[in-house]
Amino acid sequence: MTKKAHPTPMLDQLESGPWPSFVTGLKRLAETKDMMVDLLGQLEHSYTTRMGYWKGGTASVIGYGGGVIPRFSEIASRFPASAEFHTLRIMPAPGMHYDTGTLRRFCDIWEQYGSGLIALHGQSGDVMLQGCTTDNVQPAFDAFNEMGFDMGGAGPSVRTSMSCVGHARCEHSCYDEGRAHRAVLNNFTDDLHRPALPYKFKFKFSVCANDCMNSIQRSDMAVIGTWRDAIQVNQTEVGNYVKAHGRDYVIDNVVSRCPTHCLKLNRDDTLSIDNRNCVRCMHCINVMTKALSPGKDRGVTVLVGGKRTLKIGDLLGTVVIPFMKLDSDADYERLVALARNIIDFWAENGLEHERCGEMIDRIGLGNFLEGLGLDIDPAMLNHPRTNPFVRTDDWDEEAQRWRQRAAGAG
Amino acid sequence: MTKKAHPTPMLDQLESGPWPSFVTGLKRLAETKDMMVDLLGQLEHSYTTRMGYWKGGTASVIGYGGGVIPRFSEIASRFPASAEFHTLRIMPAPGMHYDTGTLRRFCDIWEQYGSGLIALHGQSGDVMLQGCTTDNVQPAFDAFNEMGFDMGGAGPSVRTSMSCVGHARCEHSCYDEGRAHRAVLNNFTDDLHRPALPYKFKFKFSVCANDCMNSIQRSDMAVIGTWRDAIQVNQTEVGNYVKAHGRDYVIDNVVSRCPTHCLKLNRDDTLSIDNRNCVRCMHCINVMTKALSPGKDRGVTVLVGGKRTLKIGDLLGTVVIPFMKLDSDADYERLVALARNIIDFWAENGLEHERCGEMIDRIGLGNFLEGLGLDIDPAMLNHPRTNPFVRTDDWDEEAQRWRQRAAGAG
Amino acid sequence: MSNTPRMPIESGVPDHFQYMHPTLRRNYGRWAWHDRPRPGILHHVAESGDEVWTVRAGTQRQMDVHTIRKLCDIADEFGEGYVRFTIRSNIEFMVSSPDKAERLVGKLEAEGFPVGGTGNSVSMISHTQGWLHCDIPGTDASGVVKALMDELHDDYIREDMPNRVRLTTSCCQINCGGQGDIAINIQHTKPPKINHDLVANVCERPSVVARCPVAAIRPAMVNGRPSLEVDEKKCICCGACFPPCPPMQINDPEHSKIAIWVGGKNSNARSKPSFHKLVAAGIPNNPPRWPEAAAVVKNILKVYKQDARDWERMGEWVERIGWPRFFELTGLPFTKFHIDNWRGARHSLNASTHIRF
Amino acid sequence: MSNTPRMPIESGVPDHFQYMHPTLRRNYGRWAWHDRPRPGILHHVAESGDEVWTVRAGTQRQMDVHTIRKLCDIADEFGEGYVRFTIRSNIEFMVSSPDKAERLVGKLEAEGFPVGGTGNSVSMISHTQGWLHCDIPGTDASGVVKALMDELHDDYIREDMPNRVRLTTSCCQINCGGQGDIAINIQHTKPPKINHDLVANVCERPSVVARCPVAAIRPAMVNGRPSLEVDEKKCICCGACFPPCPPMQINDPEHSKIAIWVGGKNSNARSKPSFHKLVAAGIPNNPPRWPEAAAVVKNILKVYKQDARDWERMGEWVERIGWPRFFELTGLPFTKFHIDNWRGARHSLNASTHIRF
Ligand code: SRM
Ligand code: SRM
Ligand code: SRM
Ligand code: SRM
Ligand code: SF4
Ligand code: SF4
Ligand code: SF4
Ligand code: SF4
Ligand code: SF4
Ligand code: SF4
Ligand code: SF4
Ligand code: SF4
Repeated sequence: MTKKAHPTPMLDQLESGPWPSFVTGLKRLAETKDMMVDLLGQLEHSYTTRMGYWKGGTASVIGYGGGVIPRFSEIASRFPASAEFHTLRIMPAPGMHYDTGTLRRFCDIWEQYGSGLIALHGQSGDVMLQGCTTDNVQPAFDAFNEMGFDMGGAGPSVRTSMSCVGHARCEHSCYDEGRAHRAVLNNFTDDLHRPALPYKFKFKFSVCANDCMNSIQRSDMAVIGTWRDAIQVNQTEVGNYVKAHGRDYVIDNVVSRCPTHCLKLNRDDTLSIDNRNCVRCMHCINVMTKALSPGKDRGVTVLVGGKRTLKIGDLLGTVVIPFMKLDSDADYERLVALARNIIDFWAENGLEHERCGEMIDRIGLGNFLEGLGLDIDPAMLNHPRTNPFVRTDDWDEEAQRWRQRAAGAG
Repeated sequence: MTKKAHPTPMLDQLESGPWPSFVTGLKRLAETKDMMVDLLGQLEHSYTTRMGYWKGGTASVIGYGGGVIPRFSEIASRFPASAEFHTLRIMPAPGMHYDTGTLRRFCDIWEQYGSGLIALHGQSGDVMLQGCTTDNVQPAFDAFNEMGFDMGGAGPSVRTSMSCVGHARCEHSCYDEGRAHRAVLNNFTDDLHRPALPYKFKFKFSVCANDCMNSIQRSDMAVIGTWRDAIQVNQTEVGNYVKAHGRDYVIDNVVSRCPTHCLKLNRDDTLSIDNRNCVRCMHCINVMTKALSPGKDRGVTVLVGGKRTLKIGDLLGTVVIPFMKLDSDADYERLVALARNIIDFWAENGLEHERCGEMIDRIGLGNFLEGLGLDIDPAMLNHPRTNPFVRTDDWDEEAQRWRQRAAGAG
Repeated sequence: MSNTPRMPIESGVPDHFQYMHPTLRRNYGRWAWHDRPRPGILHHVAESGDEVWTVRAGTQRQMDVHTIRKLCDIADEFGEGYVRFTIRSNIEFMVSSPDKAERLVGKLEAEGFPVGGTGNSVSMISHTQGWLHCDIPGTDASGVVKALMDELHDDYIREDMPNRVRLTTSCCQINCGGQGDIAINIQHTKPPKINHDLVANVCERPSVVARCPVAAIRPAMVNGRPSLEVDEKKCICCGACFPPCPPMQINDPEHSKIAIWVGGKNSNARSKPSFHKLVAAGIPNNPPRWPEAAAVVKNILKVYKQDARDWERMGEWVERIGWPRFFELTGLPFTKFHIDNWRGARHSLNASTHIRF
Repeated sequence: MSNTPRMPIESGVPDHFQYMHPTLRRNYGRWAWHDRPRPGILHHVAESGDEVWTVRAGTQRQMDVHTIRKLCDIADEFGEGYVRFTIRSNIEFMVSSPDKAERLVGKLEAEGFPVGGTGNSVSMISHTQGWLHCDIPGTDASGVVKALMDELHDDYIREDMPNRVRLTTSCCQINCGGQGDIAINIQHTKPPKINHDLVANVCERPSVVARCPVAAIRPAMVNGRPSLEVDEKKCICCGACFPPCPPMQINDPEHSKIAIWVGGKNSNARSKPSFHKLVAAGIPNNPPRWPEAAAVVKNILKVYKQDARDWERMGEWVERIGWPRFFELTGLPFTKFHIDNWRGARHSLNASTHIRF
């Protein structure tokens, strides 16, 4: 038996229509929770006045600095039961896999301590437990923590990460997302739980260049699967595909759409690939899933610096490691070391509230790479500089370095 | 009988080899001119010390402020005869056409008053009469002026212009370069001869998109020929071309090279063109000169803001008029008015030593167009903005303006 | 009950195998190929020959426990007790046979969960917080998403777009929703109204000043108390000053409008990733159903569907036909606001004679 | 002899018809097509059926009157008394018959004027002033051009490049020579050495300060007199401060080096115009024949000729094979200096996984 519902004529209009209605869900919760009665009241008020009424504050759990998003109502006098409406961020497993038992347990805990409203998932990949009083934050967290789940990131810290379904269910996958995701993130739990960086830092793991995790755009460090050798071709399946769809379809949709024109459909319905010019874009493999697959010599490309709009404009990550293997323990340690190295450099050189990408834009990629001791590579560029505004007096030393590397490689 | 030649062991090495030698030319002049004896001496000294030894100063003709590039030697004590070595810039006719009589007259005058060294032509398109004493600048100019030639530009002024061979000898030409060049330049003789602008301003006239005058890169206002209707196709000649070169050659070199993929070589060896998507790049016409030509409804695209490197980096001109006709007297007046309008706006809003393109980069193309009262057009962009950093509170008025124009056009 | 506080077990990201469908676990890293028997169903085949059918369904993302339990009931009764969620808050049920998958589809639809979001569909919109929870929103997120997905339901359950379409929303210019084929974002149109009485107490003035992209903010004394001043000529109404200083009221029921962006792309397939571009702004922020924004989105989708070729993403299609044609076909007005004037704007200008007539 | 000074006749640009070959005048604006019977000869046919053959020959540009007169003699005796010059200082003789053209070719070659520069040749290098006349040059122009054209003579008289190749030189970073398929430009490598005794007399200090792209110059008192100071950490050695203030000695016999740039394109054919990109620097400024610079240029041309396809301009070829391959094929070292760090540098970075291995 809860307090009387506020009239919500506007929200009510969002109960109709074919898409599942969050309003209906909120109302169902309101049947047993005063907090949700007033939450609905405040939300309706926002709809009418077209203004938000939450403000920040502080709420956290013992031992951690972040992970809770505190919300206090600016109109608590009118909606006292939802005066506090904090969110806990909990990190799911890589790929967001669940058995129903786990989800049911989430529900039970959150019904006990919170509003009963759960977002699956936030844009950074957290389970978002939305709507908690300050007092219940600790017990709620403890219960999830006992289940084997840990707090996600918030504030100027390493953030919760995301990895695609990858190895678990995708034939395009070029490395083990679960292992990479956990190896990296679980080496940064301290930086994740105790915000002390210039700003947020996000990792994302897409296991091929389709980048289902939007990692280039939305993460400070994107780890993307790729391969070095030739695309694997099953010519029989190519033939079947051509039979099924016709040569014209294959030419218009596969051959002609290759960005570097390295595909040729031969007269005998086999496919030739100029792998030297293939830029591993995935398109042909995407279209002919049975006939083509990534090569056998797989690994990752690492890009750094993606973020959204404020304050210098949107940034995409750019290549800092064209290719590295990700098989052996040593490989995974190298990946973690790289991440550590990048975060340390940024922590030292980044200004307050300056993302890693903004710092790179300010100091230049060259200096960033030099600072990290990473080898430069023309694959990191669309093209070399078009302006002479650079001081080149130690050209010869730099040229020598390249020649030595080239010799070493050769 | 002239003074004894200085030893020029370094320059002497530039007399051998298949390319015509300027050194041999200089020496020939030195046989009769002390000025050139010492000029060779100073030049040899530059070659040995790898330094230049000219400084600026003042030299001009009565009635004009610019057009002469004054040069005084910093080492006149050692090379007194070339202590003054000024250059006069004289504007040739559009397309740089000459009868031999005119060139011979140039030689006679310059032999009389100057060093006898003439550069045909400077990178801005001037006849450069190089090597003149301060005293002889006036009589030399007077003689050229009497011939019907006028002084070129120098300093912060409208500069000498260039137009391609165009109508005179090129089947690609889409407007009358001679008329446009003279209509515009001869309306700015005052701004050309009496430097009073923030910086230099250059016009260039390329009569098709091949831009043989480098106008996009090297001029503040580029006038480039184009067409609005369909490419003219002579299918018989297409057939002949295909017969001569083979279908594969045509597909690889014409069809596949169309930037917007609007060409199709039909089974019957005729060519279909999707003119709606043709971006008038000229390539197919360049390859099949007999079979294809620009459409009949010709005119010009105008781009503004090209310049070289200092101080913000190289700039290319960008589109401010996607298309305008250039046939009637009124059309030519419109072109002149546009030029006047642009120069006036820049003269008012440009900073000292700021080129028009640098100003546009500083204030934004939108403000520039608004200041000129020019209609905006999506053809002026590669793509709309990717950032939200703009104040849009009068969106509705702007949208209305567009709708009215669209309605008007329709 | 002891009084020593419980310290967290800093376990980090949990092992995913423990929650993973057995077939997925068994064939981890050994999948051979996939196809889509029908919209909403993915069929993956492993090198071992094992097969798995995945049924994808839409959710409201902000779910009440009852909805989640209902999904669990469905998973237990019609599925095999294992699910996963996608980056777009769709739920995926993994099962071992096509008919199980079919039955799942029936049940999900019966329970009001649309099945689709696969292949060349319009998938669920990436969704942010808005009025429900955020402290700085210009609009709602859940409501915008619900209203739009109602309109786009048919495009979600079908696969008849030229390529996948990925929509995003953002309730402020911070853009938590990210880049999308179509993005529906708040665009403020007036400088912040400053509540001078509060600035002194709640704002660290230097850091607020530092947030402004155009250095339009300067410290000032206002009726005797330290406050801030905004140069309204410079201000680009981005709202960056608001999070660190709530008295810089950027949100406005009237002047916080909606802008629509087109052509964002994250994948590296064919073309490189690209940012979305502004196509429409000044759209009223009109709860509960934002009909004006929905109309613009549906119109763009209609034109894309008609004019684009197979596999062309929204931005790739516009690249091919050119932006002038985009504005022509959609009938959207082109304004001076579309012309970039931010740093590096010159890269967005047409420095060529390549023009379609 | 009167004493009233003669005022100029402000006649502006003269009418071109008076100097134009009659066939060109007659068919002005009515040309139908052209072909190239052989390198160095263009054959244009008018709608009227009139034909004209054009023979193109190289000159040193900086010509003594004797050379010009010789060319006039040739034009009168073997041609038809009309010539024109191209933007690249080649001279063109127009004649009315193919055999006249052939005889002209013979005579020109006999007199030491190479015939060519047409079609897919390496044409004459666009040429600036240098030590011969400019007040700020880091090197010579005429000498560099002569030395290079001697080396490239065969590529000038043949048409066996994939497409035309247009070279430019610039004797300082101002770049009067402009963009080119290959550009050979001075690149200073040390900040200016300031002659403090002179600054006060010859320089307007504020305008010098204003010229610096990186605000590295500040006014200062040096041994009691007003002068300027350069922050050598900031200075990018561009030389912009030198023209307005000659005491800012940027030129240095040792440290003014030569840089080579590739991929500039002005035409709109196929691809849009593009800027040239830095490929090599630190090359000694080595008169009289600049062998090190010539070697780099010839090597690039060799690789381009071998690897590019018909109609691919230098930059278009590199776009197709990718920059990593360019450095691999030419063997040129890739350094941190190739990575742009100027405004908008991010546009030059690879924000994708598109990589060739
Ligand atoms: C909850 C969430 C939206 C959602 O409903 O899914 C969210 C909500 C907020 N974001 Fe976000 N962001 C969320 C994912 C993102 C993403 C997407 C991503 O991570 O892939 C981005 C774009 C990527 C990026 O990091 O740039 C994102 C870019 C931002 C930014 C801009 C950061 C920047 O460098 O430009 C801010 C502002 C800031 O941090 O100062 C921000 C700030 C915020 C704040 C904390 C607003 C604030 O400053 O007070 C929001 C709290 C809302 C609330 O009350 O819970 N949020 N935010 C997402 C996190 C849920 C989760 O943990 O899973
Ligand atoms: C003579 C010439 C080179 C040549 O040998 O052909 C030349 C020579 C000079 N140029 Fe130039 N420029 C010449 C064409 C160009 C071009 C090419 C063009 O016009 O198409 C450009 C690039 C296009 C442009 O305008 O940006 C050019 C861009 C410059 C600049 C850079 C302007 C800028 O905005 O970045 C300067 C520096 C300045 O003006 O402050 C400059 C300055 C100079 C000065 C006046 C050096 C100085 O500041 O004292 C040089 C005088 C040399 C001399 O002693 O005669 N010159 N200059 C060309 C003019 C000859 C003629 O009148 O026909
Ligand atoms: C489940 C999910 C990954 C996850 O762990 O969550 C996923 C799964 C698959 N993606 Fe994805 N993608 C998923 C989000 C994305 C995203 C991110 C996003 O939606 O914001 C992208 C980037 C979109 C963009 O560029 O903005 C993405 C770009 C792709 C592409 C490239 C499409 C293209 O041509 O640009 C492919 C290739 C294809 O579809 O052929 C792909 C292909 C696939 C395949 C076919 C991979 C496979 O073989 O299993 C999976 C089924 C796709 C389908 O729906 O038909 N996936 N995929 C995500 C489902 C989102 C959803 O519920 O709608
Ligand atoms: C004479 C001249 C114009 C003038 O009035 O001076 C000229 C004349 C012609 N040009 Fe040009 N171009 C001339 C400089 C240029 C330039 C500017 C330059 O050299 O710096 C360009 C831009 C180069 C660049 O992009 O950097 C230029 C880009 C073209 C193109 C486009 C080539 C391409 O594919 O990018 C064509 C089309 C073609 O060749 O098929 C062209 C075509 C032509 C044609 C065939 C036009 C015609 O039908 O008559 C003329 C003979 C070309 C030939 O040499 O075979 N012309 N042409 C110039 C001769 C320069 C020289 O002596 O070498
Ligand atoms: S990113 Fe690649 S590997 Fe990961 S799910 Fe998408 S397609 Fe599969
Ligand atoms: S992966 Fe992309 S680049 Fe490579 S061959 Fe296939 S389509 Fe071409
Ligand atoms: S620009 Fe065009 S019209 Fe002018 S000469 Fe070159 S090809 Fe001919
Ligand atoms: S002119 Fe250029 S764009 Fe137009 S059809 Fe020919 S090749 Fe294509
Ligand atoms: S987009 Fe803005 S308003 Fe919406 S959740 Fe993110 S920060 Fe809050
Ligand atoms: S809204 Fe943006 S631009 Fe305006 S004052 Fe605030 S931060 Fe500066
Ligand atoms: S490039 Fe520099 S040095 Fe050479 S002529 Fe031009 S201004 Fe003088
Ligand atoms: S050389 Fe260039 S960067 Fe250095 S001080 Fe002079 S103007 Fe500034």
